[in-house]
Amino acid sequence: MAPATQAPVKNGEAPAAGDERDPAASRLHGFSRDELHGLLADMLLYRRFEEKAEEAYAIGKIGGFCHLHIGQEGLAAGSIKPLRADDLVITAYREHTQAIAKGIAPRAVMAELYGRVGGCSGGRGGSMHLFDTTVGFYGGHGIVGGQIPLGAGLAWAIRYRGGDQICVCFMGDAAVNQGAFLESLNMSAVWQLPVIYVVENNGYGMGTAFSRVSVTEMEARSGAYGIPAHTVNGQDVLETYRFFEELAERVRGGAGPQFVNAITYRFRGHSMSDPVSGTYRSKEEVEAHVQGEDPITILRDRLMGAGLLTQEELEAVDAEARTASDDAAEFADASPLPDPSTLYDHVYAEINPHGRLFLDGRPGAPGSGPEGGGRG
Amino acid sequence: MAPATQAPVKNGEAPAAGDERDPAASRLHGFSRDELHGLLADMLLYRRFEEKAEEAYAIGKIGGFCHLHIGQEGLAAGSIKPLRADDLVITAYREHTQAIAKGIAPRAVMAELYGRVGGCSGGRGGSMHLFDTTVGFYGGHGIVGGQIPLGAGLAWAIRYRGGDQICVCFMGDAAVNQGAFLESLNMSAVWQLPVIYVVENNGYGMGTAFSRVSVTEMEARSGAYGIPAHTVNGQDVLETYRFFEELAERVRGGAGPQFVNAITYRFRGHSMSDPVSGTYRSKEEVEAHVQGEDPITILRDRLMGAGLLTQEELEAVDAEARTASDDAAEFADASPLPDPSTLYDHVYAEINPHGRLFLDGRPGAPGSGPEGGGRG
Amino acid sequence: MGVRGLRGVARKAAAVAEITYREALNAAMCQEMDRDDSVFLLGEEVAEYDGAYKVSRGMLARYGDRRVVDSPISELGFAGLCVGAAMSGLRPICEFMTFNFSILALDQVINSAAKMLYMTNGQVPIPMVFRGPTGAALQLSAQHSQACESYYVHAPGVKLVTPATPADAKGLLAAAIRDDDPVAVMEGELLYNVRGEVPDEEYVIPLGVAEVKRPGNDVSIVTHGKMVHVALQAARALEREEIEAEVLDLRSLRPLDVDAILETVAKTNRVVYLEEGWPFAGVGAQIVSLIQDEAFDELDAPVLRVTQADVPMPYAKNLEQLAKPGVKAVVEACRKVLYMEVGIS
Amino acid sequence: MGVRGLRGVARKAAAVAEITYREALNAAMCQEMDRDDSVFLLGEEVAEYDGAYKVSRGMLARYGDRRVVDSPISELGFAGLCVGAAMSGLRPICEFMTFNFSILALDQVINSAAKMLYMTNGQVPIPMVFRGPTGAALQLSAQHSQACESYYVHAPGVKLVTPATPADAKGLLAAAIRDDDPVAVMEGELLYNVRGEVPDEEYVIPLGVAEVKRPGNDVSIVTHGKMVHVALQAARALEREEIEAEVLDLRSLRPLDVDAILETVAKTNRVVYLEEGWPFAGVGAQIVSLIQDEAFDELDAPVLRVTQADVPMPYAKNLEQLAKPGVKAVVEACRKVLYMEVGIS
Ligand SMILES: Cc1ncc(C[n+]2csc(CCOP(=O)(O)OP(=O)(O)O)c2C)c(N)n1
Ligand SMILES: Cc1ncc(C[n+]2csc(CCOP(=O)(O)OP(=O)(O)O)c2C)c(N)n1
Ligand SMILES: [Mg+2]
Ligand SMILES: [Mg+2]
Repeated sequence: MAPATQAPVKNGEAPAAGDERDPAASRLHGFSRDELHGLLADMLLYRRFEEKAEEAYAIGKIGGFCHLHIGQEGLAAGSIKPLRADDLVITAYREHTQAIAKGIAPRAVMAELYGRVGGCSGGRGGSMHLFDTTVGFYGGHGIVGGQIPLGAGLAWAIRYRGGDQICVCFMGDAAVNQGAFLESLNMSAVWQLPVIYVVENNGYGMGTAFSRVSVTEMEARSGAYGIPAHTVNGQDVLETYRFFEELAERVRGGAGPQFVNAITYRFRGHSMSDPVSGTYRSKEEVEAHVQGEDPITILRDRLMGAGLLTQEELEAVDAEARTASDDAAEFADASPLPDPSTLYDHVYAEINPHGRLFLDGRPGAPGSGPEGGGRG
Repeated sequence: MAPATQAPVKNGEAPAAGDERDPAASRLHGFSRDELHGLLADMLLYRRFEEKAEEAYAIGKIGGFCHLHIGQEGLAAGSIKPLRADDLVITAYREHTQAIAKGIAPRAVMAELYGRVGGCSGGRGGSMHLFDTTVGFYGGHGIVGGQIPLGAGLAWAIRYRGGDQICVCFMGDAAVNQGAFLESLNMSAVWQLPVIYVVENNGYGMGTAFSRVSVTEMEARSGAYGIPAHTVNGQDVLETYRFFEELAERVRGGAGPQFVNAITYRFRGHSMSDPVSGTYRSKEEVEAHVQGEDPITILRDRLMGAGLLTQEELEAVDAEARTASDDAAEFADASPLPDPSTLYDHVYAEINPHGRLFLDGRPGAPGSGPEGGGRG
Repeated sequence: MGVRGLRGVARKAAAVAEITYREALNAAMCQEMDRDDSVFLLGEEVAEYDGAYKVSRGMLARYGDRRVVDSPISELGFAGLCVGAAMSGLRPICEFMTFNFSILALDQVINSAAKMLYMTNGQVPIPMVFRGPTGAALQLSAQHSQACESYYVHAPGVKLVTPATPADAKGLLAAAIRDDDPVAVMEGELLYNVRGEVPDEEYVIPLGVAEVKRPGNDVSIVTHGKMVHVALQAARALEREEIEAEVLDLRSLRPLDVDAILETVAKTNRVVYLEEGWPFAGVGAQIVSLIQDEAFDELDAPVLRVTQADVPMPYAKNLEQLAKPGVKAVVEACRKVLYMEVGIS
Repeated sequence: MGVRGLRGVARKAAAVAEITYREALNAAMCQEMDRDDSVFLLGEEVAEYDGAYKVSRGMLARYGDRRVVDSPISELGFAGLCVGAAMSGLRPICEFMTFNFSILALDQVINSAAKMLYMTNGQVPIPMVFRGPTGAALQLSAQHSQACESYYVHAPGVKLVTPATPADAKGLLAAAIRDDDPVAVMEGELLYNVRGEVPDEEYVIPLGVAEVKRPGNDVSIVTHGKMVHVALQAARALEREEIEAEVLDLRSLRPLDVDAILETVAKTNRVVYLEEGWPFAGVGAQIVSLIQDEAFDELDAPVLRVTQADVPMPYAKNLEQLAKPGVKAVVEACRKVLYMEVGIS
């Protein structure tokens, strides 16, 4: 059985409020009230942002595949927020909130979903290929497992240059069945690369429960290469944050590659065309998770229980998240489509002065794009 | 350190003759005198056969890559001889002796090395691609790791048909770093296929010690998929035989996929163009193994020590092996080169009556082969 | 459509029904699984989920999980497993969710499936099918929008068919399953909902037989797969200018119906090759090479090619439209080989 | 050789030495590693073993194991790791022991390296090299004898060069390392021992500049890589019949020196394309397509192609020789485009 299905929260059960509240009141788990409100605001932003994207998709403003992270926001905030600005993140195609967490403006993410020039990939990448290297976000990759060797390579480059950054490489639970996983983890171990591989274990690869494609638990998958495995409850943003904070520093200090099984759950369908429940998981299962495992609700309740959040404050934070999401959508809508004359831009970095790079009868100079297809 | 380098014999140290001799004299480890002589004859045949191939290569009768198994014969005999005739074997490119062990005539193997029609692959496969499906030998594959999914597929077919055969899939120690290893072992575990994956752990992939490309021991590699790992001393043919005999029956009985780390050592260079020792292993290391870990010497000494083999008998067995090898070489030499008119045969099983299958301006009918190359 | 016929080889079926391309593929698989227990379907999401694109709907229920099998996301591994099963005589249908992902599996396609029969001297045929959609759908961006024909057709040993209509989908997939060689069946996500008449009963179209999907005397649009529909649209547009374009659907790229190509060249003397993929060493390049080699004197103009723009597929709607080979480009190419002024209509 | 010159772009070097192709590759890597710390070499056996074909001899000692790195046998993984390192600005040289094995890595080549710059809107260039031998050596059989150009050149985003001589090996590999795009450098196992004059000092040949390796007026043999030597042999054989063949070595397939192709077509009006790979959708198909499109009226005969026979490479010596494109086939093709009787010499 996939961990997320049977027992979504494996460890890190929320301790009673009394245990976790600092002696110095108005702190929880060592987080200040501002920090706690910040994490709540982050997650609410991710949630509202994606709900907005969902709306935009429904009315055709966003096309293609669109994989929502809703339900998994605790992991995005908890694993990325503790990182340094110059640490690197690379991930798969369910990455809107991770991109925002690492520092890409919601406007630039939304505009990318809209396929507009204001998007962080200029409208050419779309939902699955968000990039902004200035904030250390290296995409956004669509081939399941394809980002794993790339993540090893980013970590390689850090080590090669003698830097003290780390690379966090996310993947879905289904990606561990790709050969790239073995090859990358093994090389990372042999070369002791500063990389944390994080499985966002939402229990399913599309419609397939992890337990149907693995006889072992996720934690068993990294030992073959001598890489330590950790499990964290991704629905508990505070636990997740502390966990990654500590692990990142250990890796920064030379602890070598790490493997994290982050338990989470996807509240929506695999992509916009997949129903939320049906063939592979029951309505009840989804409902139970939405009720009991919503990372936002969990944090909200704890804050309120600890007297660190009022209803008014919550509403204000939420209103801000909605405003930012609306603003992102407005920005995206107003951003123009890419200039057709740029069709041939950025295929190559160097437009070589010799020979022809493009073999469709066009010399490849910007502005020479065809009207509907090339010519061999 | 690679197991084979540091401690070539991990377990199964030969017990004193007294321990292993059956109460009913003239038996050892439960093997009858005839069986023991048979195993000795098998290994000597493999050895003399490959020495003959070495000679033939030196004088240009054999071309291309030629990877000798010399030093690893204990494993070939010990793992394949206990199998049933209808069990399936698939392996990599260092497979001459495995092919003979499974039942391909030395003549047909040698003729294949010579590239002659009498070869088991009609001269088209060569050293790396020996095949004879009538004896259950499914090759002979040149892409490191390429045979692992194929082996899973053979086992799949057995299960699909409800048969009680098993498939033994061999690979080198370096092959476990290929993604195909993960994918195949995982699928085998999920579908409980009747397959034994055997690593011929000779400590090196070409010039690279296993310890330089893995931080874990070989035994650690299969647990990720819930597949039991076993270690066997491949230089001890009797131990190896008994081990595989038992394991094969367990798998036949439904025990599911197994992983065997068979410790062995290659006495020759990686291929004919690689010196026996030099950059990656010292002369002393090789010498120590040749002296102390030769599977043939080990069996000979035990038999002699147990009074089950005389010098004359040994010489007779060896003479037979040499005769068979000479005979194989003579057969190969006398076998004609493939008919040039067959160049286009066997690219497709069905020569479709419609359209053109071959795009070099030749309709693909046998006999229409070009003189040096095709035409687009 | 169907004007040129099947050279009398296909079984003529009486009853037809209008079904979708998706249903036709399903029907072909069921037809073959009913008659041969050695046929099974394996791939990601093919069983419990009914296929990512619902092509295998109902098949798990009908055939059980022995024959309709969900695999892990392990393209190299499960493609290789299918090749291995085929080595021992089974007839796997290996579904790639899309052929984009099959690039991960290409080593098993080329080094195992394509070369096996040859290097075993005929001992080990690989009677299997690789199938799934190829090429672009709508705004799926660079990594999910690749036409993969070139990768599958370059190496001898694999056959490749590209059904464009529901009838062809049923007939060609059935033939591919029966074929003793590895056959890639490249479908189209955008074709799955296309409806058309398909024979109800057993239906098999031999591989290697092209079909004139529309006759014409003035110019030949030769194409394959999804682009057949673009070609037909272009032909209708040209009709308004009184240009009669012939649309030849190759249907099978290996084997290739060279006679049909030469026939249409001889008829119109002017050819446009239309394909979804990139130009460099694309299928069209080979067709041009073939025509200039075997019908050099029949040509009144160079063969023009219409392809995807030689760029990775962009996400933005407008750029994607520009990058895809469209009706306008085909019409202009046709006008050009007719030495007419271009860019008016 | 070198008649056509480099259009004045390459740095003219004074001192030359006769060295092997292998040494020239080594010299190029050292030249670039000396000037740029971001360049490193990674692959199987490249360090302690000095390379499977000894191309990196001495480099571990010279640069240490930070920059000359032995990798596990994990083609997909280490190719991807190199792409990842390039994403962050390093300049990896990723050695494939041979390109045959790189089919396992093709997903990272195409879906990561080739498409990255485009889908990041120019943010993430991939300044790296994939290199190693391509094509057949001697009797290595089906899985070890494949010419891989088509797989690398089809997708836009990767460049591809195929040095045929030691000087080209040094100059083109150096240029490839300096280039900001992913460049595949396809060498030849049978070329490594070829000797030739190579400039001692810094030497870079710009990508996209073909070279006339032998001038001639009667017929053009256009080719690339190892086949340049077969073409030159054929030209010498033709000389005995008083036929002057021009041998144009493309050197770079992407970018492609179209001007040089059109020049030689205009000069001789008769072309044979010679390549080591298979015909279907091979490089030659594209060249034919290009010539017929852009020089339709210059041709006095169809462009003929000489390729590997359209079969997997057989092991047996005689079959292998038949399958490989050879001098005799080139000579016959040249005679044929000259409309001379074929099969006499
Ligand atoms: C190589 C490859 N195979 C198949 C797909 C199609 N596909 C996209 S996402 C997906 C499921 C992945 O599941 P998981 O890794 O668990 O991530 P999640 O979607 O749950 O975040 C599949 C099969 C793909 N994109 N790439
Ligand atoms: C995919 C692939 N990469 C590289 C090679 C070249 N190569 C052939 S054998 C070999 C070493 C394999 O070592 P191992 O698996 O330990 O087997 P052994 O040779 O020791 O029997 C290498 C690198 C290959 N054939 N295939
Ligand atoms: Mg998942
Ligand atoms: Mg080994």
